[in-house]
Amino acid sequence: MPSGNGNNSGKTRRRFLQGTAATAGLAALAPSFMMRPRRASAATLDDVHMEAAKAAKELAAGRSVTLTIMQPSGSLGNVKPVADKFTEETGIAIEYVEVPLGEINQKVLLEAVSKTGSFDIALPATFGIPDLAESGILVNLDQYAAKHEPEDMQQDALYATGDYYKGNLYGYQTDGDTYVMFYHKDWLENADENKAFSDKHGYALKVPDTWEELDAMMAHFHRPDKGMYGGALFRTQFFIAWEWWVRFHAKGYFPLDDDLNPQINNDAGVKALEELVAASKTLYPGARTNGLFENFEAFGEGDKFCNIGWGGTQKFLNSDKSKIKGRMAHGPTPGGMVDGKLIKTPYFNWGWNYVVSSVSPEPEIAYLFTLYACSPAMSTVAVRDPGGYFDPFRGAHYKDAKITETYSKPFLDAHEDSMRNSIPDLYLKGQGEYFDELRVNLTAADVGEKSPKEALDDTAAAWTRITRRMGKRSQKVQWDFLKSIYPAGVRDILT
Amino acid sequence: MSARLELSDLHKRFDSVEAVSGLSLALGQGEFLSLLGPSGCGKSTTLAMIAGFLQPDQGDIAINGESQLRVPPHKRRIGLVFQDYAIFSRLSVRSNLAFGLEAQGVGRAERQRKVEAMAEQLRLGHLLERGGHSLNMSEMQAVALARVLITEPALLLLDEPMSNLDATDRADLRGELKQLQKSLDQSVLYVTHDQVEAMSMSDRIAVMRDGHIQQVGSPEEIYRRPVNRFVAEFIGDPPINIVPCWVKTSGSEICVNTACHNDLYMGHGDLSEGTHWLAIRPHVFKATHEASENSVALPVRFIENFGSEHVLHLQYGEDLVGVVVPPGFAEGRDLIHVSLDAAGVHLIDRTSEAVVRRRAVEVAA
Amino acid sequence: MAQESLDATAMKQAAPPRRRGLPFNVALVLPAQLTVLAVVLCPTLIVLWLSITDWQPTSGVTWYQAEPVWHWNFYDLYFDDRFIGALLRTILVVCVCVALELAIAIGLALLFLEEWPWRKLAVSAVILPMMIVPVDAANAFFMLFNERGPINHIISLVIGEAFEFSWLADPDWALLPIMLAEIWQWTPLMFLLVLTGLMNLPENQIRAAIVLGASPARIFFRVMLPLMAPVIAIALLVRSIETFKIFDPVYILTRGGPGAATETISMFMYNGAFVYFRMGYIAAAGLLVLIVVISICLALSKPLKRHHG
Amino acid sequence: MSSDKPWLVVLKRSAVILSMVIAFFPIFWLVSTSLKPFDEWANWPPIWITDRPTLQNYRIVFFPEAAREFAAAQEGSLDYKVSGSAWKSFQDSAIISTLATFFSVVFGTLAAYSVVRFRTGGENYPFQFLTVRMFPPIAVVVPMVAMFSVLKLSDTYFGLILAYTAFTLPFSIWMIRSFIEDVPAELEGAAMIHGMGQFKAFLTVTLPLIRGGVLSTALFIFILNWSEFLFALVLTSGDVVTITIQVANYVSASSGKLYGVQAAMGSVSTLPVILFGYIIQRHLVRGLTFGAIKR
Repeated sequence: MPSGNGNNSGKTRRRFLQGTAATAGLAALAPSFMMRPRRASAATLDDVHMEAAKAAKELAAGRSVTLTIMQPSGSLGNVKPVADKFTEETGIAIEYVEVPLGEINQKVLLEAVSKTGSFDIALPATFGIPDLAESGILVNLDQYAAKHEPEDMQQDALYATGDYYKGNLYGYQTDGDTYVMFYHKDWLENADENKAFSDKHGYALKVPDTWEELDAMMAHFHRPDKGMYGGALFRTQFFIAWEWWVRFHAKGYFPLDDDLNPQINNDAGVKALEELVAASKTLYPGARTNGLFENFEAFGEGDKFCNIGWGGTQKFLNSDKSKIKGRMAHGPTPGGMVDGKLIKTPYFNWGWNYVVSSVSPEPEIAYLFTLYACSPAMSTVAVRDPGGYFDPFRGAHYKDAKITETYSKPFLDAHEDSMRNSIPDLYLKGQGEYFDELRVNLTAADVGEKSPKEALDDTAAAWTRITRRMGKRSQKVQWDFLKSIYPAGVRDILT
Repeated sequence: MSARLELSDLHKRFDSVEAVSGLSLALGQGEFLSLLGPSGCGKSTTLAMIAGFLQPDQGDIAINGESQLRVPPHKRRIGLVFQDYAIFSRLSVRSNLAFGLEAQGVGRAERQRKVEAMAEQLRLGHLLERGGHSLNMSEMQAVALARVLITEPALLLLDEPMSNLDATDRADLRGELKQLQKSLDQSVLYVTHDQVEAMSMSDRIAVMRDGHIQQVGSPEEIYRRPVNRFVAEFIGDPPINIVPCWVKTSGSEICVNTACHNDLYMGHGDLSEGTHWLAIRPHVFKATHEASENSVALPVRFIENFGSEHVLHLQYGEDLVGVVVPPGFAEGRDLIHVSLDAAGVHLIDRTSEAVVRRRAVEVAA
Repeated sequence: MAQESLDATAMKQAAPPRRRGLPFNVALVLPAQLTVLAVVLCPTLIVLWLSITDWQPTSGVTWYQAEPVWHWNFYDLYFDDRFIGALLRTILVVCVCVALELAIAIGLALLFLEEWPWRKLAVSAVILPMMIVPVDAANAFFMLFNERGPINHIISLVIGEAFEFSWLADPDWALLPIMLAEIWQWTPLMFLLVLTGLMNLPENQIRAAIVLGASPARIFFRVMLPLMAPVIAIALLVRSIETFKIFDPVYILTRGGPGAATETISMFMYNGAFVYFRMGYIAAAGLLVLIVVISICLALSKPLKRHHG
Repeated sequence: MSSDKPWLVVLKRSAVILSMVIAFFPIFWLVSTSLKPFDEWANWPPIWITDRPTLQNYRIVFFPEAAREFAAAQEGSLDYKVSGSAWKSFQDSAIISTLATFFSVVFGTLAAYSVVRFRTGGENYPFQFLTVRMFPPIAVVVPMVAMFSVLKLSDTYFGLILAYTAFTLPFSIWMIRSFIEDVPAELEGAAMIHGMGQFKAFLTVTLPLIRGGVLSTALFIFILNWSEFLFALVLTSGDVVTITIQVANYVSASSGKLYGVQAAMGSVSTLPVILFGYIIQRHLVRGLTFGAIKR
């Protein structure tokens, strides 16, 4: 694949086909995926919402249909405006069930056991889709997509990697939750600082390209005695793995090899962890204990050089509550030099995804709603809600005036760039177990209970056990698939 | 070692009830004094004040002449046996006995020796290893007694110690207790409502009622010369007979008629004319089969058999009176002739209920 | 039938109850018995089955079709540090909480034993914590131990510099707020039990000890405490059982985190079953816990039996 | 017993006051937080008593419109966002708790009567019920989820009512048993001599005598049901929402919780429990020790 094509990551399916051709091991999987019926849909991206509403209205004709959406509490602002429009156009009523946002994946999975039919549509976090798909609670959307989805629906989405599992469509990404970096622009542009820094390191201050540069800059600015801190990166257990994930990928490795043996404890992994632990010394005092809210509030004080976060972080920092509003530079997460080439590995680590319950009596109508809600026109309405969770994930969103006002243009540029090239989370069955194991061990290394090598060896051993328990053959099918849909520029470099 | 106790003008009030009012009493060294009265008369309150659980509102408690009001209970050198014995139910008998010594800091060997000796003395040896909760009442009583005696108290307070025992145990214990007290020369304040216990063991008895001491005296005195109707009625078994009488006076000489006996001359005394009471012990009636000069024939209503003696209940005017006779005396008879010796009766003032003091006694003509 | 049951003891000794009467008394216990069977026995049987399978909803099969793995769940549990850790941690929490609850309760009860003005009202005030919905109580403690909460504020005021420690995020300290919440909420119960026991003590035994010259400490340890033994045994038993099940405060305060630093057995099983959805594995853990708890309880239930007998 | 030294009295009184302060403090904080405006929830230093008391948090709990207004006003604070009314959770909790209490007490009374007067099942039979309470609920929750999925009881009133009834039966049986034991069987005997059937004698003679006890048991069990969390957490998935679930729902993202709203919900939801708790204060000890310790 030619690199530099910004629209790559959207062309998931096409890329997968190419990947399939290249990977003999996938031959067994390929047919079911490739033999999908040709699209029958006449809808285009621009009118998909109208077509979806029309189709839903026809399906529900003469009946009183109600759809229930299970959503993380707090996302009503994103969902309701769209749902109201849907109801208006189709006469299909929509009801909501809210669950705490940390628990929605569990609740959806529990439905696979209890089959209460308490929802038709759910909004789980994307990384849980493999588990949900395997549990049988998700409807394989391929047949409906073939019928209703316009040709370029998924290509237009900047990140659709998480929508597929083992080559089948299970949901629509509706939230652009990629990691973005925040920098203190005044400090970056300060002439004295620039001089001092370049004298020492041989290059000027800038939005860093690599983690080495970022670590150097954080160390440079970290002067606690003067009330200046290098960074506000996360060090709580819940967040710590994400930063390491980026640092590790930036060193040029996949977390697993083709045989699903963990590579995380190789030299690069250990180095990445050592650097992460070293960087902990240049963070503000609350880093080890502060969660998201405290984190962006802390960065909002304006006395820290950099921060990491999502769209929500920017919404706060760009509000009047923040002292650093308008004084920020943004960039994707730093990358690394692999074989003399710069590799950037922005990371998509959360994000809400519309899925359809297999217990739903109206799976097709439910699907049509998700299609409707994720259409460019409607998703713009959803993302517009200033208090909501949904961050931009389609090109159209970045052109919307209201959205631009909320996030600011510089941020959106960095965000869009990141979205297009984001590496995925470990979308395997048991993702939670793999990641929790990683989190616990990284924290242990960060607080000095284990050496980085020990921590990663322990993680790798646990991963091997988890893989065995999950069924290695099944996991390999998905891993091969997942690797094939890594952003092309990244996939080619990683080993 | 044994002590004197003086109570002077003690008062204790609970809410609206004056439990003890103006109680004064002295207990000599080595004396066995019973505080006798019906339940609720204030004797337990008095005891609690002596022991130090209650602070009197007024008055003083002195042991060997020293006021105890500011002395905490355990420093008063008092031994106290509770009505329910208060055996430490979770401790063995041995530990119960040793408890006081332990608290006083007596050494282990000494403790051991004293416990064995005390157990020997009260014949408790076989109980020593038993748990406090496993004892029967008389065993508890003995252990409770041993438990206080072992600390050699200056004053022993016994609070109805026999009320939970059955009759034979009581009879046995009365003798033993008295003997023990004598041999130890122990000062004892014995609180009871049972006149038999008080009469049989005490050197002196203090009869108490409604917070007041009614009379203090030797058992003999209390029995022979009760000061008022209450004491007369409370002491004596079978109980004293109280019948109405009509008093005529000439000067200070008193002449009494009852429903059945007339012209009983009671000697000199202060009493108004009119209706008063006569208190007559059942022994004072003289019962005969034949009529005599000043006897009256009274119909027999029923007979109580006490084995060694019988009590005849005879119709006496509107009342029934009890008369003690030998067994078999009234066998098959409807009428018994009864005469009355005025010297043996007590004349009770109807208004004050006090026994009228008579200066000289003349036998009725 | 009727005549026989007039006197319970007579009834007990009565020769085989007449057939006609038997169904009636059995019918009376039937609704209760059936409910218990439905909600306890059936699940227990299911647990037996699940514990030998590796049922995971993520494998897409229903539970009765799950693949048996026989003893392997138990084998894995034996080597599962997290399970063993949770078990030991739970025992620690039970020991610490119950012991402290008892100690504080005894102290408080002694304070409240004497009569003083407003005593009854004060008792009512002190037992307020046990009246609170546990989830709400846990929430209150979450706020108290927040890094910006009043506990840190008080500490700041005492030490004279800003103290913003995140209790719940620190693996070494996160268990403390949980235990404090538990102790705060349930000491009142222990207090009521002990107070009831103390007030029902035979007063004369204490007076006897006083007159015999025993010091307050001696009276307490030699006389009162032994007398309180059955009450304390019951209190300890009841509280230990309840504390062993501790879930609400852990869930609200930390969810067992950070890592597994505050994972009690209930939290471990919740996480295993409803976060990782390792149902078979957790069923096996549940079975082990059931066996342990029931055998301990049967051994310890004697005091209850004695009191009722 | 003996008169204390003054300093000792002062010490004792201080200890009592301290214990009362500790008992009240978390509740004070809950109520105080529930009255704070948004920007004071996580203030540093924390605000002990707000100068600007507001009922906004309570409005957010009960009125979805207020919640949405609030969310809209807090631009940029995506984590502080709620919707939906807590009314439903009060309604659901009331229905479930009441019915479960009713069944538990009725079944418990019948069983207790049978156990006391007929010695049904022998000496050890009642202990069988007690073991139910010793079960860690979490150990039966997994199979219950499995069972409920087959019986279609997940996320229904009936499912929770069944679970609550079973798990409170030990309390109702043992408590009511201890109340019945306090009433001499001879009283029923007297009624039976007049030709009354035994069960009728129980209903007309004994039951009225232990009415207070049964009522206390009912309130006690209602409190347990109202406060229950684990079963509700696992056996519901959105259709049925109990108050404890609602409280836990006011949690947002990884960052934190909606302190003020949560405090408001907490204060309101715990009120009935406090009220009932004090009504049956006399019987709390008996209840929590399965009738073993009576007053």
